[in-house]
Amino acid sequence: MSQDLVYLDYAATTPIDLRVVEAMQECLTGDGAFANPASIHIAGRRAAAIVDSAREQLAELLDARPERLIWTSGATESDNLAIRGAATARAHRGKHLITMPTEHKAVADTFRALAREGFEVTWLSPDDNGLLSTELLADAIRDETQLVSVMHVNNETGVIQDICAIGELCRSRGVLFHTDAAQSVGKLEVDLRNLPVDLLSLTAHKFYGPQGIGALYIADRPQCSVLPIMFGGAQEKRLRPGTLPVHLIVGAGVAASLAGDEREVDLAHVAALRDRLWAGIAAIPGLTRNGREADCYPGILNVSVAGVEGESLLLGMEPVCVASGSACNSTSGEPSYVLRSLGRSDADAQSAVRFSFGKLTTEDDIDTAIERYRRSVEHCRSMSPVT
Amino acid sequence: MSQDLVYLDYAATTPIDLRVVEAMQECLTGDGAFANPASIHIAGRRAAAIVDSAREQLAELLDARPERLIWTSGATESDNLAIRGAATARAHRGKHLITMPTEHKAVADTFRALAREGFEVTWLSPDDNGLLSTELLADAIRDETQLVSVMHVNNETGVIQDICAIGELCRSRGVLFHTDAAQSVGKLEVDLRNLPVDLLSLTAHKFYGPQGIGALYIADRPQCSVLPIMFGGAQEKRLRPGTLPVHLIVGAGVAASLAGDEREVDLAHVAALRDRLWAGIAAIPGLTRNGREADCYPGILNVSVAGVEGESLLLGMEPVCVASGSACNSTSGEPSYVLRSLGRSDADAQSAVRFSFGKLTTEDDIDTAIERYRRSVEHCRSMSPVT
Amino acid sequence: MAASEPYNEEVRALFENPFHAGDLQGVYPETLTADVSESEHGARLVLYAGIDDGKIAEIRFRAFACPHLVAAAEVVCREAEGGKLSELPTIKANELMERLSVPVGKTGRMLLIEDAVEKLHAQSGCAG
Amino acid sequence: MAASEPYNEEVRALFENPFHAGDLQGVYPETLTADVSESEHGARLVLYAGIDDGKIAEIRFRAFACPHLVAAAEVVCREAEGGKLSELPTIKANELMERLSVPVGKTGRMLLIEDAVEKLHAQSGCAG
Ligand SMILES: Cc1ncc(COP(=O)(O)O)c(C=O)c1O
Ligand SMILES: Cc1ncc(COP(=O)(O)O)c(C=O)c1O
Repeated sequence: MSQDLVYLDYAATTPIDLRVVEAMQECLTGDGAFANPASIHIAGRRAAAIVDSAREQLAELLDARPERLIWTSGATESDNLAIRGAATARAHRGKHLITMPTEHKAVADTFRALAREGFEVTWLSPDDNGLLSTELLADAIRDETQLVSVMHVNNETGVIQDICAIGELCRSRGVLFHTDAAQSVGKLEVDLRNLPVDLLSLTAHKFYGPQGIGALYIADRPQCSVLPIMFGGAQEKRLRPGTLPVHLIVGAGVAASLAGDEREVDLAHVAALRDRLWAGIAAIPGLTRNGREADCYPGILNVSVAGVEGESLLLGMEPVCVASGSACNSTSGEPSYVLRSLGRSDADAQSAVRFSFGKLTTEDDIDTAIERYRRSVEHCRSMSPVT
Repeated sequence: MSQDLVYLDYAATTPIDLRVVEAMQECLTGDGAFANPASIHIAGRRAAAIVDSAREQLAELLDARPERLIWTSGATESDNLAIRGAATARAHRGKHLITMPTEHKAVADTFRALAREGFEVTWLSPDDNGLLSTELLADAIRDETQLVSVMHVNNETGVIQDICAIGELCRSRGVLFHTDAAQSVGKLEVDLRNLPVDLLSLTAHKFYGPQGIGALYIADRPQCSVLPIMFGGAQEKRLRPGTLPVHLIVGAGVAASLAGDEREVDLAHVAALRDRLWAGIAAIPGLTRNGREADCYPGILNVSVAGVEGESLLLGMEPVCVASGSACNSTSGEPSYVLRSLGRSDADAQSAVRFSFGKLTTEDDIDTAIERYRRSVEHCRSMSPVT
Repeated sequence: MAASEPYNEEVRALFENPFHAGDLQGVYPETLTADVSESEHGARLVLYAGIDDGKIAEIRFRAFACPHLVAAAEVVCREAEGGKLSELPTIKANELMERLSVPVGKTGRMLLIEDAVEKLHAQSGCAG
Repeated sequence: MAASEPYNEEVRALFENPFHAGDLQGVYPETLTADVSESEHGARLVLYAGIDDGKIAEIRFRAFACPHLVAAAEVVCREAEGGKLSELPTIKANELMERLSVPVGKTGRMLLIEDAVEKLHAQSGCAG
């Protein structure tokens, strides 16, 4: 894609697939396709038909029924709607909620807000490998517990939670289960016909679709009631008001359909790149891998290195674009909670680099990254008083 | 734009300007421009620079400072954030709020939700011309009043409220003033250096920008505190979390900049079309104009016709695409409150047709619309028992 | 969201060519009128029947109604004309709704068809 | 949101070529070391000065620090080398921050520069 950059920050946002751009372009300039899908005239109905077929494409990727999908502006909104919406809808039954401190901020901060409003939130820490123990969860669930939220793939480390086992446990205890699948949809298999998931958040820009469009899946079970968090119209089953952004929905639909077709090939591609990257840097003294290979989505490789300052490390790697921890935390400078929960010291956590890549990444990109990473570690170490 | 359609529903959503599409396209496929603007690497900084300059373009259109603009997913979200955010931030001072029943659902439904949560809402009816009397407003403001929300241009009739006078009154009484300017920004002058507005909502797809992106302006006054309605990250001054959709923001910026350059010409163009349309249909017996010409934005012409059923009228007008009342109400079938407040009977209100047009509309489009409208009225009347 | 296509082909054709809309053209021994309406949406349907020897020699309708109800009225007229007045009540709103793909939300309005036919019938003196 | 360009040209140049990073190369009558650190971000800065006749004959630094602090340390070394130890304290963190366009959020960290210089100074016996 680029002449001067090596973009290895796919977990923050992926480049958009050119086939997706083409479909969006057609929609933007097409005859009436741009209209408001809520309008009853011909143009509106054309737009509505386009939205319906995009919803079907996404539903097919997830093996869900199209009418169970609500379009939102992204996973952040989906997380807020799912968690606040379900918590408030079930508040009369009980106000106890369960999540993990290693969740994305869109989940964790929503729970923090609910905690300030009188909900009780239990934060379950992961084990040393970043995984949630189902025994721990089973013990934490009480009669008043209404909702459990555990993400599918962690955005910093790629660690994959066993959402099937977690969902089964929740279902057996009559508790709703939400999962933030922003990092897994379109990359790993997410089959909602078989997964006991009640609410699932996703966002298109993590799988080569456009930014600004996501969805919330709501299972067709009477328990799954959700109250809206925004008001103003009958769109999206009265749960999410606002003019539907047709071209974004088209883009999300095409991205979903491509992901369905190409997921297996992409997965093999990123696994090979990940192995090449690891082979190229593993020998660096003091290097630690954050997240066991067997537990992780292979498109993410997170490593820490002793005695090196993180911000300088990143500058030294330019023009290779990687994240230090979560992209969302990048400007805060706080060491990552996710990494500390894996047992890393603050110093190690702050030196963490998240390499994440995808279908446009080449072996050359990886080789450049290896070379730059090694050089930058060396440069930082040559200046370091910590030897 | 179209071969087979005559699109006269610009108030629901405008076609996107091809120059906007081009800029978005460049951003989507450009080198690193697609990145997450919150990322600190080169690609992220490029994206952030693009976002900054789009913010400046929008700020210039409004004569506001760029840092006072918060990107959102559209006017619906801006309305929700402004109203709920300001009401909750100021709830400790008082819980009385004022708005009008003729507001867009995104405003009215947000107030209804707040009313259910313990806020007291006063609904001020407009006068026979759809305008809010400032005396009425002055009488309604009490010591506990915290927020007044009155839209700039009404989406059904085009009636323009005197937001300058309303804002001055609010300011003199220490009350925040929010205006939903979704229908005016980019079309009429909205000069925030001179307008006493505290909070202003807008959405790009009403002025030839993309759907799915809007903004909230928050005046730089200590009174203007707003609490977030969604949680999950430091984006947009911690008021609006989520990855910023770069290509949409680029589109909104370019649309704003074009609107600034072309607004006067566009306004003259739509005024001429409106006059042509009115001249072509005014003689139809039983026709009423909803909203006085002098009070209205000229890109909207709303008319009712006695003895004709609205849905049949619209079908008979195909392939001319117009709205019956607000596009947002189109599927509900309820007669429009806005029109009833102008003194129309339910029967007249349900026969209302909103013609709305813009820079791509041609005289031919208008002539087709005149011909179709006349024909459809005749067809419906030929069947009608009400003679 | 709007259904992608609110009117099926038949509704469109009937709405565009409501041959039976308007007033009776002939003069008949007996003329019946059924005028029914529904307050919620202000819909109104009037059937005019020219009866000759127990047969519906001519039938016309007028409607202040949505396209579905207009189409349904036209169907009823086409099927009724020339037939016996006594056979009219077999026309059921739900059958028409299925045939014309009328959204369920319009059920109340569509019952006007049954009401009007029933009224014609009652007036003819052959009800019961 | 990230500032569009977090490092100015000078910071980049200094960071890429920190000629004064590392250990002292020469042997001097007097060698001073100032080792300062900051707990919040774990930043640490060490200055090594070879003193000869009240002059800083050679100065080197080591840093576990962000690029701004590294650049600042390099600036200090470049300016200090060859000068009098007694003149060192005129170097102020806020002046460096302006010159290197350091974000205000890093003020705490940047004060390490002043601390280190002060420590060198104090050790030389000429403080006060
Ligand atoms: C796990 C996870 N959840 C939620 C989000 C938020 O997605 P968005 O920014 O599209 O709202 C992200 C990415 O930023 C993510 O990685
Ligand atoms: C006056 C007014 N406010 C708010 C909105 C909502 O805008 P959006 O659908 O972009 O959120 C609209 C248009 O739908 C509008 O006309």
